Amino acid sequence: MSRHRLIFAGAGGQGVITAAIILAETAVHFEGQNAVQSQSYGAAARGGISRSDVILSDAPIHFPKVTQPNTLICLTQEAYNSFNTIIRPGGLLIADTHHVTLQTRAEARIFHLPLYDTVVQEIGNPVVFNICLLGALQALTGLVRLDSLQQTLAQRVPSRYLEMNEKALQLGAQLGEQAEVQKP
Amino acid sequence: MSRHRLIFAGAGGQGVITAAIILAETAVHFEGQNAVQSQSYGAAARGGISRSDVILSDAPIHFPKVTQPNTLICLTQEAYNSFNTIIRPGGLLIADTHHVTLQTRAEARIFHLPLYDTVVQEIGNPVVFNICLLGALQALTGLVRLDSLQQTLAQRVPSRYLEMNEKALQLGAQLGEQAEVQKP
Amino acid sequence: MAIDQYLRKRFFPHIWCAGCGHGIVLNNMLRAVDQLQINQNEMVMVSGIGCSSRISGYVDFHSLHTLHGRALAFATGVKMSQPNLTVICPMGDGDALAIGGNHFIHACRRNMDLTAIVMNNRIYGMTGGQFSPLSGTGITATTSPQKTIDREFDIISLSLASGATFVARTTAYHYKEITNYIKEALQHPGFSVVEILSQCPTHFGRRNKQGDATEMLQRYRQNTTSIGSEAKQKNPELIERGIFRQETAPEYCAEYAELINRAQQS
Amino acid sequence: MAIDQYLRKRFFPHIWCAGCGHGIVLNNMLRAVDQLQINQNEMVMVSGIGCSSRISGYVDFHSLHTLHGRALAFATGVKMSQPNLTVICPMGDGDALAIGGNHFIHACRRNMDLTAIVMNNRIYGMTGGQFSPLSGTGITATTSPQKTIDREFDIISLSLASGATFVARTTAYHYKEITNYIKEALQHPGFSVVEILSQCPTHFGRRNKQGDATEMLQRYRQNTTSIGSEAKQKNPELIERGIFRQETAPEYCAEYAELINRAQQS
Amino acid sequence: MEKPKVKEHHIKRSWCKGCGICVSLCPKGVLELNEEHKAVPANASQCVGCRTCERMCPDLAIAIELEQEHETTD
Amino acid sequence: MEKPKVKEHHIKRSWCKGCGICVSLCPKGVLELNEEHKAVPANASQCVGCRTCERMCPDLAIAIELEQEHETTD
Amino acid sequence: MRQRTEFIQGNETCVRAALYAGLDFFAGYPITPSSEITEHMAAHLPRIGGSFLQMEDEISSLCSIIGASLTGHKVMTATSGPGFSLMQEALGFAVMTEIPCVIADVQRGGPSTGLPTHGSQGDVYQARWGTQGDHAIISLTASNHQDLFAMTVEAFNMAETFRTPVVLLLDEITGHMREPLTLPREGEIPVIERLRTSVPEGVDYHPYLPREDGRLPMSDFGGKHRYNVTGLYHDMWGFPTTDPKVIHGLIHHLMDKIENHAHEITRYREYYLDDAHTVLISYGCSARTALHVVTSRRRRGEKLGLLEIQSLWPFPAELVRAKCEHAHYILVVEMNMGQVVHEVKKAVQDPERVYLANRVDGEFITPTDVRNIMRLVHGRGV
Amino acid sequence: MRQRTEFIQGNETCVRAALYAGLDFFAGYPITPSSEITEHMAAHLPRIGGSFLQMEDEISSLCSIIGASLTGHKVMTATSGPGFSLMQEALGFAVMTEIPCVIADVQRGGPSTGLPTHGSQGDVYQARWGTQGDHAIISLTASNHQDLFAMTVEAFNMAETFRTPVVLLLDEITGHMREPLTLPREGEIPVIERLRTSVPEGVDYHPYLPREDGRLPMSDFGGKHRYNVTGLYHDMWGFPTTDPKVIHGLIHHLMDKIENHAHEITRYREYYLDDAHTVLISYGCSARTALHVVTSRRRRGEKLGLLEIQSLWPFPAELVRAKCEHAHYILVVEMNMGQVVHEVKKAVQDPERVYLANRVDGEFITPTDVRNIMRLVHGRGV
Ligand SMILES: Cc1ncc(C[n+]2csc(CCOP(=O)(O)OP(=O)(O)O)c2C)c(N)n1
Ligand SMILES: Cc1ncc(C[n+]2csc(CCOP(=O)(O)OP(=O)(O)O)c2C)c(N)n1
Ligand code: SF4
Ligand code: SF4
Ligand code: SF4
Ligand code: SF4
Ligand code: SF4
Ligand code: SF4
Ligand SMILES: [Mg+2]
Ligand SMILES: [Mg+2]
Repeated sequence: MSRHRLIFAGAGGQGVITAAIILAETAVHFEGQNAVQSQSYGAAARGGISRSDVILSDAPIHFPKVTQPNTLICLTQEAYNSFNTIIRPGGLLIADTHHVTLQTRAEARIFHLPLYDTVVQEIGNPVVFNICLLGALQALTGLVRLDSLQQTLAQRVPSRYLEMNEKALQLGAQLGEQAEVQKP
Repeated sequence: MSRHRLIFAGAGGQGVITAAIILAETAVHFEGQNAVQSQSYGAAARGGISRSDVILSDAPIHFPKVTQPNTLICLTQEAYNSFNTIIRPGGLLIADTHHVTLQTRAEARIFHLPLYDTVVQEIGNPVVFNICLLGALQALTGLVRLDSLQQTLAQRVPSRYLEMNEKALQLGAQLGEQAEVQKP
Repeated sequence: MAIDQYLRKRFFPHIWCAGCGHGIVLNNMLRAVDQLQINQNEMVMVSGIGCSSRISGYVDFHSLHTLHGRALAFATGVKMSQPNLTVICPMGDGDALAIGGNHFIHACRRNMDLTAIVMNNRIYGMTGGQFSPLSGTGITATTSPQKTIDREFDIISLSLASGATFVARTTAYHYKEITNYIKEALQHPGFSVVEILSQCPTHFGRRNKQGDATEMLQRYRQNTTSIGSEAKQKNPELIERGIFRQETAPEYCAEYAELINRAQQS
Repeated sequence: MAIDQYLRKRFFPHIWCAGCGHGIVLNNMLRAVDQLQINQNEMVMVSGIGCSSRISGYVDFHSLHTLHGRALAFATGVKMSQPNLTVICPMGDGDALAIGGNHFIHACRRNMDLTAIVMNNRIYGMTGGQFSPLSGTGITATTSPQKTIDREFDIISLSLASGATFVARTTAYHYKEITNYIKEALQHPGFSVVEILSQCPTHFGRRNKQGDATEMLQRYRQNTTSIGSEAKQKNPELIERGIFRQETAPEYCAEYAELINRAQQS
Repeated sequence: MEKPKVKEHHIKRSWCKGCGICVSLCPKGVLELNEEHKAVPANASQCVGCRTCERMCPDLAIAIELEQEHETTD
Repeated sequence: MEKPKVKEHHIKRSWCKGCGICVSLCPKGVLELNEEHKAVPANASQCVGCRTCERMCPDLAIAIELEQEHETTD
Repeated sequence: MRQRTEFIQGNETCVRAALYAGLDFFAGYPITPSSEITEHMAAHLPRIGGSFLQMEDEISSLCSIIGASLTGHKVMTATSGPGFSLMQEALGFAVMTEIPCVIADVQRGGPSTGLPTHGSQGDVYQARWGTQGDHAIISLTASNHQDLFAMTVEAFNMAETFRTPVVLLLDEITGHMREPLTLPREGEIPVIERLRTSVPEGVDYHPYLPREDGRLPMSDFGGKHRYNVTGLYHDMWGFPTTDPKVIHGLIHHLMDKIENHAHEITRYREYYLDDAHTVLISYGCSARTALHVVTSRRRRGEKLGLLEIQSLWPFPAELVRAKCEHAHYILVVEMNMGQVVHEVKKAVQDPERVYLANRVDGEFITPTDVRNIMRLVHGRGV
Repeated sequence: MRQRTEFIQGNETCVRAALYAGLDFFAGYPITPSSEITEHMAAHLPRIGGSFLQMEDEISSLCSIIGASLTGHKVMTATSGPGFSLMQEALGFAVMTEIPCVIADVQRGGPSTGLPTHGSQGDVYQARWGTQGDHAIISLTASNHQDLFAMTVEAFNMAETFRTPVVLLLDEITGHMREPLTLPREGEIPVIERLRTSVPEGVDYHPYLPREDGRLPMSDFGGKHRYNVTGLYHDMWGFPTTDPKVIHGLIHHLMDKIENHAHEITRYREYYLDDAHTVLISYGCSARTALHVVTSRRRRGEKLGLLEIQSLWPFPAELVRAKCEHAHYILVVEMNMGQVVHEVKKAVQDPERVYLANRVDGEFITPTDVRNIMRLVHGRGV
């Protein structure tokens, strides 16, 4: 039985929850996997950390929350500070260079990627920051295939924005492929 | 242990409930008796039979409703028709001649009194019909003293109406004293 | 009698007190239905709780006797789900504007084709004569032995301000107006309000020394006048009777039908 | 800052979104309190539930954060039991006029000395952007993907018709008016309503292509005008700002004090 | 319009509650309450068929039948 | 009334959410958003002390301090 | 001085007792069969300078008294089933914000509009579970005017002691019935006043920090301490929080402050229980019928006893277990389809001993009804 | 054709299922965490020509769907705790008038406003007892989307079969969670249509006269039979009555039509119960945690089993008793201060075997929480 647990954490408006849904949906629709996605809400719909949990598996998933992620994605400093300690030993951490400054920590494989800056630079629209992240995640984990993610995007994204999204995905994938584990 | 159970039955507006309350209150306030008074309401506050139950006793009274009255008072035909069968054998029935036509029945001591007609004739105001009834009831049962009833009236009735009420009480008492059991 | 066919005669005599204005409203409301020749199978009466609300038990329509204050909420569901039905909601002043005030203003706002008849006796009749938001100040009721200090609503102004598209007022004395306004209201394609001042001799009349039913009816004759009449100009205290608004505006069910069209086309 | 003393600073930054008009209301409301030099121990803020209602957590008054729609009902108890307190009730449009509509009109009718501030963003902000009874027709919201067909209330007309004795309207753009009208309202001895159009860029603005907070504020500048202005005559679509009514009428607590006198004398 | 001929005053005794409204409001003094407090057409011949009594009866107890019945329209 | 001298723009960085309202509505273009999306008085010297920014900030993040502080009355 | 004896309805008794307990703020909306409470309040309160409000509905009635309680007053509202249903949301608010208040529900026949003018005891479970979410509640009842007076005073006392809403569960029968009531003298029944904080002005006051004895001193709105009150989970200052530890603490506090003091709250009367083979358990109006049966049968020497429960919630399970230990039969007498009977079954060993004698047709349960069931019951086992 | 698999929230699953069941009228008022139900209804209903209403509050939402049900439509509303409290009066009306409707309560942390965005299972007893007076109720729940779909369809089916409101008790966790849902094909889950009277026009129709099988055929408002509907006690034509015999009959009918068919209503899932020494009992979201524990422990050979209850009311006491007969320990897993655990204790022999594993701090109950309690429990007895 294979099982992979992820936490996507960032701030409202960064699209972390959408990214989580796209990943899980891709796994279900195009790769015959099972998936559960959930999210936690703050006191109000606004402000605070935005967090989404995803579990991918080839077996039934009962408990839907992630307590120790295999993969942790942090798109803000606050998210990083809150969650970087709960990552599973040997797990994967992806953090954005623009938003997150790393503290010393050894137990995880850490990738500190310039996702945001690259998107802003190459595409000029931070709205696809989360899609870029998905590209990198794909490259680093291979949890789903890149073309499956593309298919999901094709279904969800209005055609006039599709190109931009695909570009962001590719950019992310490249960043992921070229990435090197951060030396703490 | 002495215990006397009464049902006052008539129509809304005849003051049967007030009469019941005055009797019970008199017993409590001026004769050291125990009393419970209750009433039943129809579907709405209006129309239908108006009924009040009174129990007088020298001991505690737990069950407050009357199922078999020692004394039944009927001021309308409908009330008479509904209740005349539940009277306790050997009990007392007081019915008003103006409103009630008797059917043949033997088990009770029946007094068919011209309470209403007397009030209208002598006082000219049917509003004290119920007080007249109390006078008759007093005379026929002696459950409370006449002067106790007068004291209650003095407390409850605005002074400008007191005389009329006292007169009605006296009229009733006279009717009661002179009354003869109805031959069925 | 012309209106016998609309009555559930086995429940007569009805439970209302002698001289209660609500009976006059029933009497003349049915004449409106009769004159419009509405099929009884297509008439639904929805009422709340109160003396006034008991009216639904006496009419041979589909009848829905609901919860205190909620008649218009139930009626909204009936009408929205079957817009071909004619839905009429008789309500007490407390029912419509104390506990039910919110549904009332929202029904006005939505402009769904319902007809609300407010039988305004300025008192809670059913529960034994407590004051209502229509009593106004200086009134004696079981909950105001020292007379009321609560100001009253003006049902007409409130209906107008909340968006009702047909608004009229008359009294139990003006029986022809009752029939006429209800006829207009039933035909009006939108939310209509007809306020009918209706005497409660038992509670309002008795405690406020207004005499018997006839005297209370006479008072309606004396205290009211037609909208914009000369009498009103001379005596601004007079309460106006008449149709205050009769306007067409988009009706809710019709708008929703178009929304369905839009949704199905897109 | 002059208003710092009225803030519970430990809860800042507040939970409202960037550019939310509710913050502007808070900002300029506190200036009214400051200018009137009301003792904070005598100020009570009572709110319901909604983004707007969260305001009560940020002010250093006695603060009561209650149930959705019920702020005025709670406030009525606070004021009636301790008439010397100054009671202010900030409310959302849904809070005040969807679920809370009945308490709103009855508070207007009673004319108890409370100040209601309706922070009208024409949307249910807190629950994620469903339309409200103030949205009006043609609006996109999460519950109206095909655009709304529900007509809107006019808060001013409704307040006037229900009996409020002080009624004013302004917008988040017109910050001086916010302070001035709230000042007037707080000083008014009776029930006062101040409607403040307040932008919700997150839900209303975004879904209805109204741009960011600044653009929405500019819109308030363009779409509104002072009561009875020339501009209004030329363009009747403009929304009027200003004081619509400022009248004295018997205040409820004062009337009740007299009722007590009467009762104790009799 | 000529004065319609009144054929009959139908008064449902069991429905009438004796409120007296019809008695007071009849323009011709046609009606009275009997000793049982029920309305009766004491002076039936005076009736002009105006139907005020019929329309103002809160108990729907009165129906006026005219010689040739025509629909009321008001 | 002579132009008041502005002593300082107090902007609470942690309260500012970068909505840009102050930037857009300042009549003198005094304010800008920095790269962290926080308002800063980029052209402080242009400020005329009108307090629009202070009063329009939804986050209560701005306070304008004048040389001689006098009460605003509006 | 001879004590005054009044001959009044139960509803008026409740009003007199509330005034005795120090009530000076009432808001309500009329509904049969509770309207007399509202009416007598309207008559009495102005005379003592207290406040009476007739609100637009039951929701606002309860909300407004909660507001008035916060300024330091003793408050109450009264209603019946349909209105009690409407009050459930605000009842939960009072629980969560720990604001003392008393809600009288004069029960009538349900469900729904049901039987407005007839007696019933159908709202017992609603009083416990009507509002959403976990919570504890105190609910008192009584079967005669003298006890009703005492229980009403107790309701106010417990509301103050535990900072909680208390539901006074009356019924149409006792509410409308008249019987003698001897008015207690001042001081005869202890009256507990609000516990106010002694924290001086300027010092941090914690409205939601229990003292060691579990009580939470209050500070009046309008007084020297400004704090926040919210129906959201909140910290000790009353400000909203989503901190799991604080939440855990608050919900346990809300339950424990009542459930752990159940023995202090328990109120009952017992009749002939010492050697009873058959124990009747009853409460409110139906306890009158039960007592009638028990006293009349005792005269014939039958070993019958009655446990009359006056504190329905928290349910006095230990009391019931103890009193029923030696009973061969336990007969719960109530006017509903069986509510307290379930609690009794949970409370006792061998729930098979527990039977229900009820009546649900709008008529008051009679001694004959009870005797008939008893005959059946005894027929089985004996 | 391959069946469609959707990856959607539980709230949307509920909407899809309702439409599958034939719903075409919805009215609601937004509230977290149920708003997505309302929002998806707003999107879907116009497309199929159905009606969507956003009402002014929860009270009118429920009232309006009851009105729409009377004209012959399948109807629903959705809310969460505070709104569910407000619906209690109208819920009782639907019970009394026997009008089919479905009410979804997506539970959040209570009491009061509580924790709007956090999961809880605190409204179980409220669903049973929230409205005034005696009554019976059907309440269903589910722990995963596939079952949620089925239970939603069942809710509509049971509403029609028993002419009653059905409460669908969801929770924030399953409502907001996304997981795969295989959309059932048409006909795959049976859909029960309204039973309409065959009485011809002009012949006396009795809306409240049960057939021999206990069912009551309906006639649509606007159709050929005109009758009366009232929340007062009523006779077989729907007209108010105070006749004790009729009242007695009606209240018994209202209870019996549901309680006596409890076995038909009972829905559950069982996992490894055959030889389980420790039986976990759970429902809704927390059953996911329980199942996680059971499956992982089974792999280690521990004799754990799970009984997942899907029909909470009427409570399947017999089922629970039967399934727990041989259990040494029974552990009820729920996210409240203990509600279903009380019913389990009533149901089983030796209630001392029954323990509670709960969590009430706003966080989802974890397998570790359950295992910790289990360790304690086993420590005691073993
Ligand atoms: C929720 C609820 N609250 C209160 C009542 C009690 N109640 C029944 S009718 C009524 C008021 C009746 O007054 P109105 O609506 O003016 O009608 P009327 O009897 O005067 O015609 C009240 C308060 C109720 N049935 N339900
Ligand atoms: C009884 C109840 N129903 C519904 C809700 C959900 N709810 C919370 S706030 C709100 C509406 C918020 O809109 P508004 O009042 O306009 O305030 P805003 O957030 O826009 O400032 C709703 C529907 C609730 N908390 N309680
Ligand atoms: S109490 Fe008043 S409103 Fe009710 S029936 Fe009698 S007269 Fe009519
Ligand atoms: S959602 Fe709208 S109303 Fe709520 S804080 Fe954000 S901008 Fe303001
Ligand atoms: S108006 Fe009707 S009820 Fe009144 S007396 Fe005349 S017939 Fe009788
Ligand atoms: S019809 Fe006219 S004239 Fe004839 S009895 Fe009636 S009211 Fe009198
Ligand atoms: S208005 Fe306030 S929050 Fe917005 S950018 Fe300026 S300082 Fe920041
Ligand atoms: S005070 Fe006026 S001029 Fe100065 S920065 Fe603020 S808005 Fe600009
Ligand atoms: Mg009325
Ligand atoms: Mg809003």
